Amino acid sequence: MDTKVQHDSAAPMIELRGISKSFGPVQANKNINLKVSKGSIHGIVGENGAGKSTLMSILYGFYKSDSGEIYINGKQINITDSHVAIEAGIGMVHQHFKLVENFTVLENVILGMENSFLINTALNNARVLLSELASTYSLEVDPDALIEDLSVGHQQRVEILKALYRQADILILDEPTGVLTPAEADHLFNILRNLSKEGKTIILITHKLKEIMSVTDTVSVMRRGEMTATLETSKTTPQELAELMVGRSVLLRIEKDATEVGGKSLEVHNLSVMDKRGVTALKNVSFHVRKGEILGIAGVAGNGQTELLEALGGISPATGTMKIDGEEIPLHDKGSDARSRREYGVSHVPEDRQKLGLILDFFAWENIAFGYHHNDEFNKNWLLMDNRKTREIARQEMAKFDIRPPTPNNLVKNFSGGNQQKIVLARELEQNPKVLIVGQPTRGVDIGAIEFIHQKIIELRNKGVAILLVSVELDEIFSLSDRVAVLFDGKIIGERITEETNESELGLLMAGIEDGPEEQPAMESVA
Amino acid sequence: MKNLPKWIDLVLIPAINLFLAFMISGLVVVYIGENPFRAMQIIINGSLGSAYGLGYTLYYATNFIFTGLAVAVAFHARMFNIGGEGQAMIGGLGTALVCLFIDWPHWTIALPFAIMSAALFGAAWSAIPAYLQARRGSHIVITTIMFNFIAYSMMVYLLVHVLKPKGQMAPESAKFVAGSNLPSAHDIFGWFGMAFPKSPPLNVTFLLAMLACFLIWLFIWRTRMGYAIRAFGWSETAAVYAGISPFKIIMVTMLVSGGLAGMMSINSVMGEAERLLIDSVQGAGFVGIAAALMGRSHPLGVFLAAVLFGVLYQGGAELEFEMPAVSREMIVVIQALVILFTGALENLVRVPIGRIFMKLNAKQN
Amino acid sequence: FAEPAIIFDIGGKFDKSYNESAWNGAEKWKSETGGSYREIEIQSEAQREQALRRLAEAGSNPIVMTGFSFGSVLDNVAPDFPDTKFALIDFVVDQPNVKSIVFKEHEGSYLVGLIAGMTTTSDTVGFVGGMDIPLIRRFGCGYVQGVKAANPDINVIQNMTGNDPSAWNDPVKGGELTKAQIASGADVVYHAAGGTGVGVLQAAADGGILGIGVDANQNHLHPGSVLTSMLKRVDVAVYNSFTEGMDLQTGTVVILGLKEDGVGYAMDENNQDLISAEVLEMVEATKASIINGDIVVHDYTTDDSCPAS
Amino acid sequence: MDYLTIIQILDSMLRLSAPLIFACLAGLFSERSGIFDIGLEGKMLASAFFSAAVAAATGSVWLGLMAGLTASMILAAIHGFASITFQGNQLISGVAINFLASGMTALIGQNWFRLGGRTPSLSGDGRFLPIEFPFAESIGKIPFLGPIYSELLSGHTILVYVALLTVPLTWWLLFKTRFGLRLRAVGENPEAVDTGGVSVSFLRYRAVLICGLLCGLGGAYLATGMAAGFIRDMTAGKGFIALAALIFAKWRPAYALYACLLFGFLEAIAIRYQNITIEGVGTIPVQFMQALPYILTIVILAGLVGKAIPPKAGGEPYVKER
Ligand SMILES: Nc1ncnc2c1ncn2[C@@H]1O[C@H](COP(=O)(O)OP(=O)(O)OP(=O)(O)O)[C@@H](O)[C@H]1O
Ligand SMILES: Nc1ncnc2c1ncn2[C@@H]1O[C@H](COP(=O)(O)OP(=O)(O)OP(=O)(O)O)[C@@H](O)[C@H]1O
Ligand SMILES: [Mg+2]
Ligand SMILES: [Mg+2]
Repeated sequence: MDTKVQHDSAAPMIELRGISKSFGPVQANKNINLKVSKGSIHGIVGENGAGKSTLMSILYGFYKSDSGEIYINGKQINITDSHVAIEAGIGMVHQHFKLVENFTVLENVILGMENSFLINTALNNARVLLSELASTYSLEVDPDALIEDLSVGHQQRVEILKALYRQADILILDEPTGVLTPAEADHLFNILRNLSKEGKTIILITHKLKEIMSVTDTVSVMRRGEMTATLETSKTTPQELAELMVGRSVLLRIEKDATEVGGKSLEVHNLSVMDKRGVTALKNVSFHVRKGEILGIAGVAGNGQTELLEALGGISPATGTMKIDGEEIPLHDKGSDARSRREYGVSHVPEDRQKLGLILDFFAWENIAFGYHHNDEFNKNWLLMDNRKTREIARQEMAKFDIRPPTPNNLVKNFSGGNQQKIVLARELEQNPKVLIVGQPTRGVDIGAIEFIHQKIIELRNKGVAILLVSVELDEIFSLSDRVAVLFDGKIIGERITEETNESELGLLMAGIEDGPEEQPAMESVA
Repeated sequence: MKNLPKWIDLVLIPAINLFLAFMISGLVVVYIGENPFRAMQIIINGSLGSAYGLGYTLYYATNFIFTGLAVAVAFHARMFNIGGEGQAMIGGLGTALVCLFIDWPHWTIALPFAIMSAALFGAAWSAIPAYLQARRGSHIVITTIMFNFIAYSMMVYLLVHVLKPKGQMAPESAKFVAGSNLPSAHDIFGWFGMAFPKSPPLNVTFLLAMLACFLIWLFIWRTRMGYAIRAFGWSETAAVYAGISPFKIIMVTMLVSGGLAGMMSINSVMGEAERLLIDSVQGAGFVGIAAALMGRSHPLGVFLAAVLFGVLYQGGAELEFEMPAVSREMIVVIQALVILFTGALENLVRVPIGRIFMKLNAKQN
Repeated sequence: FAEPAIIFDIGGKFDKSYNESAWNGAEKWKSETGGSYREIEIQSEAQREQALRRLAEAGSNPIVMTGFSFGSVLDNVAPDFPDTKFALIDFVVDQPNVKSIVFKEHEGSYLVGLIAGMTTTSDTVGFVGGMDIPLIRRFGCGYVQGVKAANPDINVIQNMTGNDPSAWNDPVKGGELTKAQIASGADVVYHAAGGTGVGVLQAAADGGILGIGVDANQNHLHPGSVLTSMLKRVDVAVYNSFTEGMDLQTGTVVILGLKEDGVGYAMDENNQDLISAEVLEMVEATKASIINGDIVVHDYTTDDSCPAS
Repeated sequence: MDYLTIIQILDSMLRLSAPLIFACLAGLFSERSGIFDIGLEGKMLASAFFSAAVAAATGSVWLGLMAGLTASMILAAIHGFASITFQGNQLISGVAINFLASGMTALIGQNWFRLGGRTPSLSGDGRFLPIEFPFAESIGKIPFLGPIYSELLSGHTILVYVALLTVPLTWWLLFKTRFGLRLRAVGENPEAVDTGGVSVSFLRYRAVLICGLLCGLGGAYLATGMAAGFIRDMTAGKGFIALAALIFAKWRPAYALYACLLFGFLEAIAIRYQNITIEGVGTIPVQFMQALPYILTIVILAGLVGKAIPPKAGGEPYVKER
């Protein structure tokens, strides 16, 4: 590990000059200049599709820039591929992890850096190094675990370990906290601070301005492929950054008026679910959501949120009872699939838009009917679907949800993540559901879009829909939900009225520290 | 690269690829000591230049359309049905049973029943692989390969021991009843007072094949089931999220696929041979794979690819006839090169063409 | 003067079987007379009729074709070309301008069976067929009858290669079948399996037993290891048809058996040490009996059954 | 079934499995790297032809083997060219290679030897001969274990032993070496390899060429080890059976061995027991016995083997920029 004197500010550690890159007709980066000094933490913010990931991938040699120069430590380097970047001491933690899922942690760490023909030595060396790093930076992770068995937080640690194993002096992190819980994120930032103290230069891409403010030294803003500003973090504010990004002022926290809550719309009793490995992932969970109410489900990822959503959405079998407006709906028999759930008026915005919510290779208009393709509005007659009408509906909904570009005849995979999320929301919210279940609605989405999505969810609540919101973002839970329940180890460990609780209390619950039994009646009293 | 105008994508690039394939084939022709240009001319003229040649070309194409559609439909649900060969063979059995034992008064009555029977038998032959895939996750590629071999054995048994008239030498069924004989192109043109040569086996099934192309297009792109099949093909997890049952999709898709393959026998068994032969499919199931892949699983593409293969079959036969040095293996080589260049190596042409086009575009702007 | 023509069946002219034999006959005619002929190897069922008509329209005469599968097609086509003469090998078509030529493969097979039966020391012999179709059963049945005539206690192991078209081109499987027969005690193996038979004879030679060739004289393939070959003179039939040319006697059925020298067994320098004078004598005597009708070899295809097994 | 018969069936199983093992492991390398290959059949066929042709012409089976390997690897390179460099459809490319090999071998064969695409029969040094183990004769007399040594293990051509050795070698290469680690990674997630600074294309080319090499060994074994010469289309679907075995084996070397041995065993049984008469039922049709291996395969697949999950990145070309 190299521990040079920090802030040796003669030449910037990283300098980009006039970087441009286009993908076919899309110009992702336009003439970008950037300097980052050694040992600093530099933040980059920008809307979805602004070109942040592209720029970093160019720095890392994953993409080749069309023009421009890169200087590392004052020396111009022609980064033709990632190999050159690694040699130059650059490490990158990608937005979408580049890990081999059925490999162990060790195998992933040494991949590409095995040093000899047989991998045994490398595995042993890596094992030693990993335990050293674990103690130096508290980056613990089981070296023999398979990636697919690790939580995303741990997977991310593996990515960081990979970079450190390669002795990176420069560490690029692309939206590292998008999938982390607040505690995990804090942990990560501590690690980053330690690394920067040791002289490592860090570039951090994030949508969360709070993180920028708390951890970075300097920050750049990207907009539509251009670098619009580079500022010292201490001399700017979240508001200013948000405006620079979006080009208008943004509400960082949604206004929400109290609404009249109605009767119980969604009731769940003793819901239990086995996960794919046959482990009980949800144990006798009971709760209800009233009309015009948002119940937030908080918790550290992996405590049963996914199973809860999939059970309610009719994707996976479950036991227990589920009632909509007092009518019991079947949970387990064959008819109780996702299709019948929709027919009962349950709309479901899934956690993972790419794996569940969308067919990436379908056009936007086809996705607008997805799951509702049996509905009359999308069909001409008993046999044929009505594509023209579906396209028209899609056009309207896309306009209403400000989806860019607003063209239904566009493959969904060509939309940015934020806009993909809006397509899912447009589809599910426009079905006039009785009950809406939402998982991580703003994961990886820029602040402009977050504002919009939050507004839409509140609007639906105000219309009297019962909403179940699952999110690992406490901010989101606090700004949207009326009540919040915390899932821990497959059980609801406590419920609070949002206005009567705070982050630290929820934080304790999320860590599994249970509250006294007297809380339960307090909740009933809201009714 | 993806924003090339349609005509470049659909016409120019395939044309150049085809040209390249023929160029290389030409070298092989030169290798065996013949004139490649004359060979080319014989292939084109022999297959498309006369009603006679066209009659054969389209007859072969009809076979490949059915087997190609069969593979294509399965592809949409991301399943690779290698079993077209066996399904078509068993479909032939279905056709034969209908045409052997019922004294049909007229082909118009026999045909619908034969179609149903052929499709039913073909579908039945794909049902077990489909079920095993849907319920047990047994890989459809293995099971359909195995079912091809089982079909061969079953056909030999049935023809030799059951369907063959006693004392007959050839392991084939008796001739079908006269009432089941389908009108050939010669007959059909005759009804309208037009002339068409008598020998080409092209028959009314070709119209059926075109209809099948249209119906499959409608099925895949216009019905809910087709929508569900495509969704499932792109992403099984998303399909489940949307309430689409994988079991239902796998079963329906494979039954349709097997049914289509089975219907090939309407053309070859009922339309041409008018009896069940021991190998009535003759590799059409495998050519169907190539046709589906080259046609990008789109019925129109499958149709065009099937006609292309028809051209190669018929043109190849003419070539063999006109050029004694050319053997039938030569035709197989040409087919291989056509598949390679138009199917697998298309980027060889697409990338440079795309670049040229982009440059031209940039200049214009 | 019209060119003669020949159409080969789907197996192709190099099938190591009757198509190849036919081709040899045509080539012999070509080299002897200096004449030329046209040929087509069909690749699909639909091409049977196409090839026939193409040749007839082009004025080829006579047109010879090999294989029973041409029967029904020729029945349709022949009336359309009354001036063309056709010769069909292996099947009978009743048309005035068709000469049908069929062989009594069972008689030839009987003789090689007899030789096998008299040669075996293990009292076990084998037969490898290509596919379980009547034609091949006819070979097998004649062979078994011959073996049993030598000694009714001899055990005949009969195997078929497979059911898909590769059954005729699978020397590996042919070899493996032969090895299994050897392991079961067979010391003479007769094949009627086209290209697969190459593997049969090879495995027999490698295994130190004797093989019996078919159709053409295959004794030279492994001198000293091929006991004899059952000759089916398709080559002669083709040669004669080409030679007769326009004088081809049509409207007739020619049945070529031992008597007509249409079938037989091969003796040459490669196998003369394998067959003793005593055996030869017996075989010749039997041949005479068959020719004069004292011995009737049962033809499997007449009733789809075999009296001996 | 007596003991010796069992030994003989197992002996036959080994011979019949060897080409499958080669082809199956060939497919394993290719598919583990993310390149699907249904052209195993074609590559084997090409190698079978060229090995036999060159062995016939030179009288040296080793030269023949070299030629066979070269031919098979050239086809593999074409497959790589189409599916790696030009990001073409791997299935189409595989189909084309099967057609190409089938046509070309017969065409060239006819042109060279005028034997209808057949090569002359090989003899002497022109073919691989069985290797008798030392003292096979005398050890064979030891009861029980003797026949295993003398009948089952001894008396195969060298390529059978090579095939058996290739299995642990493949395992070692795949799981113990840098190359194997990267190879497995590139089939699962090529981006992980790419961002690790390793060339995806080069890695895949190597995998595809190894695939060609092994197919070449399989083909050469068919023509110069099992048979003694080439006959057109003599691979008779073995490439497809190997593909089935590969899926059966879930892309793992040891399982691949078991799957191929199983297929070989079933075929050996079917060859041995074609004519079975069951008391009261009569003779079972030979066609049923011939279909039995395929039926049993399906039964075993459905009954014992769970879902086979192919390498994740398999079949898709690696495209960085859409
Ligand atoms: N591999 C690619 N091929 C084609 N276009 C791409 C590719 N990667 C990115 N793009 C396009 O380039 C533009 C910039 O994308 P990029 O991923 O850099 O944005 P980003 O700022 O990282 O957005 P986000 O915040 O959503 O991660 C987008 O329009 C995107 O669609
Ligand atoms: N509400 C439902 N929940 C689950 N499965 C259903 C439901 N409705 C229908 N199905 C299943 O779907 C089958 C019919 O599905 P299909 O894909 O044809 O769509 P459909 O909308 O029912 O068609 P149509 O409405 O035109 O009859 C039925 O036989 C039934 O098994
Ligand atoms: Mg990004
Ligand atoms: Mg319906």
